[in-house]
Amino acid sequence: MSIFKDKQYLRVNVDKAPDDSLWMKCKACGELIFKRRVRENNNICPSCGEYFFLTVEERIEMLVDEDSFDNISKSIEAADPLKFVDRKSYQDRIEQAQGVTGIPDAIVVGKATINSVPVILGVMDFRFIGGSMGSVMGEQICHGMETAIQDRRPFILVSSSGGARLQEGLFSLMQMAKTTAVRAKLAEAGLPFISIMTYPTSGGVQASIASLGDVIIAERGAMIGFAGRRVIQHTIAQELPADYQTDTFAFEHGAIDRVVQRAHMREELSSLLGFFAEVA
Amino acid sequence: MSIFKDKQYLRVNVDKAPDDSLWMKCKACGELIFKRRVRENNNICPSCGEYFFLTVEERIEMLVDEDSFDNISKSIEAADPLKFVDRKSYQDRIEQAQGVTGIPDAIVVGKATINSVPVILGVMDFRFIGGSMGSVMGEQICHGMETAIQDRRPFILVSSSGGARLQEGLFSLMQMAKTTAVRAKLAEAGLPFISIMTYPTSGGVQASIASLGDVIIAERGAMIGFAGRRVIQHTIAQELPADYQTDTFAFEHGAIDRVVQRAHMREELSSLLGFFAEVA
Amino acid sequence: MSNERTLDLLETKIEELKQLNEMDGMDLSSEIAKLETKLVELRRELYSNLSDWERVKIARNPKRPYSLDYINTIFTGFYELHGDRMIGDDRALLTGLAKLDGRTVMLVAQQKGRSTEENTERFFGMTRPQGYRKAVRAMKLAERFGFPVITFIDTPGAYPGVESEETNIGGAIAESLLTMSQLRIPILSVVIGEGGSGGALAIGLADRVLMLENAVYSVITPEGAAAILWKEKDKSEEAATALNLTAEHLSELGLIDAVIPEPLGGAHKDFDQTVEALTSSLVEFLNELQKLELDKLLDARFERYRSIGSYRELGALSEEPSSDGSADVESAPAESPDE
Amino acid sequence: MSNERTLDLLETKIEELKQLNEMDGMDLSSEIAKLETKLVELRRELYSNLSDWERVKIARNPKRPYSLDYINTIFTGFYELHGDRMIGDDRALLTGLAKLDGRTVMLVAQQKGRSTEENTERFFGMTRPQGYRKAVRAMKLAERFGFPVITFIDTPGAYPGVESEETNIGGAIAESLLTMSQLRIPILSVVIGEGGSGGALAIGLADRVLMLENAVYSVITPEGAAAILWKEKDKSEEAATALNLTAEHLSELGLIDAVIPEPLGGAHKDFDQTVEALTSSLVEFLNELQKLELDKLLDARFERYRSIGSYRELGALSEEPSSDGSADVESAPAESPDE
Ligand SMILES: [Zn+2]
Ligand SMILES: [Zn+2]
Repeated sequence: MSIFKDKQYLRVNVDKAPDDSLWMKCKACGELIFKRRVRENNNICPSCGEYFFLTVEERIEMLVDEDSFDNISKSIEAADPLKFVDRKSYQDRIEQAQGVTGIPDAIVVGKATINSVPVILGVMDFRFIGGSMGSVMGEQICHGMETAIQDRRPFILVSSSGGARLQEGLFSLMQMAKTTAVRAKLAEAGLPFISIMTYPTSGGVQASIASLGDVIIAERGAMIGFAGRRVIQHTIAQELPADYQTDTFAFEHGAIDRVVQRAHMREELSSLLGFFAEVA
Repeated sequence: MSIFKDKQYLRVNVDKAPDDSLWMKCKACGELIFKRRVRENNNICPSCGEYFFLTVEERIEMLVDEDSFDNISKSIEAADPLKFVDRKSYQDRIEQAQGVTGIPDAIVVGKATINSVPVILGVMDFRFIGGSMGSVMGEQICHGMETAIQDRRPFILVSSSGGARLQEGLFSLMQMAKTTAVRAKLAEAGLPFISIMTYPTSGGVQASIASLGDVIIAERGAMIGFAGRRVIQHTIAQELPADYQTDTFAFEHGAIDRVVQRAHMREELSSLLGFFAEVA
Repeated sequence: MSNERTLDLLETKIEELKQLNEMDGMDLSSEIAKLETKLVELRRELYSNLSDWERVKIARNPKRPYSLDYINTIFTGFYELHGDRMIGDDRALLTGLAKLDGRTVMLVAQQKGRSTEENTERFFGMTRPQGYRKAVRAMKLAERFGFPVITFIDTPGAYPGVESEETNIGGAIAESLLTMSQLRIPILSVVIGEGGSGGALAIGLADRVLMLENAVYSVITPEGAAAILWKEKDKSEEAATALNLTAEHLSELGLIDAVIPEPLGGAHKDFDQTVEALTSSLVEFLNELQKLELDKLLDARFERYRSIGSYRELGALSEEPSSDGSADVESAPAESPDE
Repeated sequence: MSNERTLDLLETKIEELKQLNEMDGMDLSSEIAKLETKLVELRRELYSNLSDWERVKIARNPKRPYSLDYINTIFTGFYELHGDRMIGDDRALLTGLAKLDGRTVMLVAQQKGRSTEENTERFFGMTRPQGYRKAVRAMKLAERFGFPVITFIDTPGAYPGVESEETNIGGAIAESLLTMSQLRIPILSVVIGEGGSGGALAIGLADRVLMLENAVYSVITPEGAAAILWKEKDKSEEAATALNLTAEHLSELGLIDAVIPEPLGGAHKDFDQTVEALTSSLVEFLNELQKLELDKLLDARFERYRSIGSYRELGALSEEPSSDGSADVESAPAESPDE
């Protein structure tokens, strides 16, 4: 994983099974597709257009100038303050997620350039316990914004999260307040914050930092909303519209600025950053 | 008219026909009622509860401590900048309205106390060309707010207006901007502005100063809205709900803080002013 | 006097003659040149005597350039920002970032539609509360980053209707005015077509207010004034005159800062020329505003609006009241209650 | 151990004995006194060993005092302010001015209903976007006049549903958090019953956060956690314990500032006593906050939230990963997407 090459210590040392299958089956259309073609197509099914999750590395590669990413994530991991055990211990979940993703928690932040414009970029990984925001993610987001203030760079956050990290109880809820408080400092410093919402951006992440972008851009196919469909149906047994919480729904109801295809996101950011050249 | 006793020069000198009829017919229920009983009942029909217009003097009398009102209105009247003539000249309309109402334009502002709390109070008179806001009203409202700033008193405005004074063209429209600009100064000075909406508060008055109260109180029976029913029906031929633009409609849609009966308005203001005692 | 239609026909004929001239090799050049001179004269005669009512019609001409036509020509890289973050995204009022002469500006622009479909989407250019709230959001964003705001005004008025009242259109307009009166960056407004009452002013509380030559800006439409004041719909022409709603009148009255010339017959007759005039005005006024210290800018903006109005000392006119004593005082507000 | 119902029965019997004692002139005083002592002992035994899940049930007990009960007792002259100026007036979140100990404060309070009718009106205490936007309006008003803000938290959560999402509930919560993080006046929050996730925190970003002894505050309901993490609904009790959602636990974890004692059995058992304890806490903390210089207050508020969280240096635990190498990583977010 080249993006982490300079900070190996940030990676958890696991042996990943070699990726020996050349083919994959699209979960949307069922088509058997050649993996490399999917990857070349920004992890979008070449047959039906379904968006697959991106790893942090893939996402970063897609957005920033080649080799420009410098991982500045703090060297921290979850501390399990509640000694939380459900069917499995939180500690085990963390270690498994680290093993699968190769990163210490559900987010990586770094310095990079986009079309030569220096930025601070944070990227979440949904595969890490649903991209949930616990103390580590909260701290990394704040660290990213504070570095942005220090270096006078725009801050970009790519969200992919189901919400709060339940296993940290109220500590995780408080990350909404924490990231918001630091976001206010970013605003006071006159630096732009571009929030990118991908599939899914919901719960506590959507109800705090992700919704506080100066500009909010949804990736095509994003799911955006506060409460999950199940929660809603259990709580109030309401009939939900077909387009509920889709990118289109959020756009039509004024919650986001734009919807952009994955392949155009880099260009989009580049255009947008151009307006802030005098500011940052 | 006792409230104007100290500033006779503000009154237009007209001979009003003596009010020789002791009885009136309620336009709502058709009942013949004894005028004095209506007056004692705050100009509300004792039979059906219909609210009749109050003159500026009656309104002031109803709201402030006895003999406390000091008319500070600037000694100005409309200048007819467009030499506007429709079926009648604007000049004539002004003079007629002055004759009927005994005041120079559709508003009077003054100093007063309410339950011993010093305030600045502005009161519109719908009988004066529909309470429309032209240059004079704009200036008087600003003068009122500036006096409030100078004396550190709360500002209270009782609106009763169909909107802009058409005969002054864009001058009247600009009073929306003018009153808003001075309202911002009042906020900067940390002084409260209580907006009272009565029947009707609409058009340019509702879309500017009247909607900018720190607290907005509607008098029971008020009509509150931007566009008149006729305008809406002519423009878009839409079916309008029965409660359209009533006090209840505005309340339920979150546009105002409270709805208060005429008889309780003075008490209401007194309660509310109590919270600002340390401020003003 | 010739009317617009016959002049357009003459222009077509001249074009046909030119083609003939090229095809057949016969030399009509001098005749054509004379016809062209004549056409210009006739046009000038026609358009230099436009009545106010005719200007209203030009201002509403569907061929007239709309906000996006200017935005896409004068500015580069228009990056539209959508949504009020609360209810929806009004398509009759657009906001977005763009570059003008190298600097970033925030555009707030009312946009009419041309096709029936587009007009349905854009509510015929009538702004709804979500439009004004989007404008407020955009202006505050601009303020945070020091981007000047340029607004393009072109609306018959705010959208009247149940939906608008349910979401407090009056309050939304008032909030926009309040925001603009306190905004700590330069604001420049241009009326490019119809400046329809409060719905227009809502994005027009600016440091400088410009108007295209054939734009109109009024407290009420002539038709509305005719209906309310004259009680006769066909008095619209008279009302248009009485309202002093043209750029020229408003400039004379000191209510706007500059009139941007249009080609004879209106902006659509020569879009490039219009764009050129508008661009240089925008750049000039923006340069002027950006040179001012912020405090001075805000003081001047306040003074501008604080002092607006026309009134006189009470009794200054020493006439006797001409009142006949009758109590026939009509209510004649812009939006008069329904009784 | 005795349960609540039998103790309530015993209490009734004692009351009956007292009446008998008065009526018949026989002297049961000493027996009654003994019974009363016993009752207190049994109550203490019962309630001092409350499980976290039992606390959840007390926090949700419909007899428990709600915001208005406290507001009308502790404060004087509650003057409710209604409406978000945009969409509506949420009855599950109330705002208004009131006096506490002579000073004006702004109250922002979540309010549940008791009757079915009231619960319909108040959406069972679930706040909608118009509630949070009203809160923002009220807090900004308070800021203009220097009134401290006191919030009462008592909600199962923000109202989930189509209407809420259509008006951007997530954005409304985020805006409320942003407003509170910048508000230039003291903010004091009390969780009086249920502190339900983001819907509670939305009005809980404060300088001091208090909890009544039997209130709970959690990222998710025990039932929700059981369903998502245990995949078994009847693990709610276990989940309640795991979540550390009681005042006592949260105080130990340093996440709240004070626990306000309740009478044995809960606030409803002795309302006056609860009011007394709450009042003195409110006054004490408010006095403390109002003594601080504004800049220090804001710095401290920032530091409080900036430093919140629990993590450790990577690799600090020198264990071997206990992972079995499988890729069975589940998604377990609060509101997990539907797949
Ligand atoms: Zn596929
Ligand atoms: Zn009657």
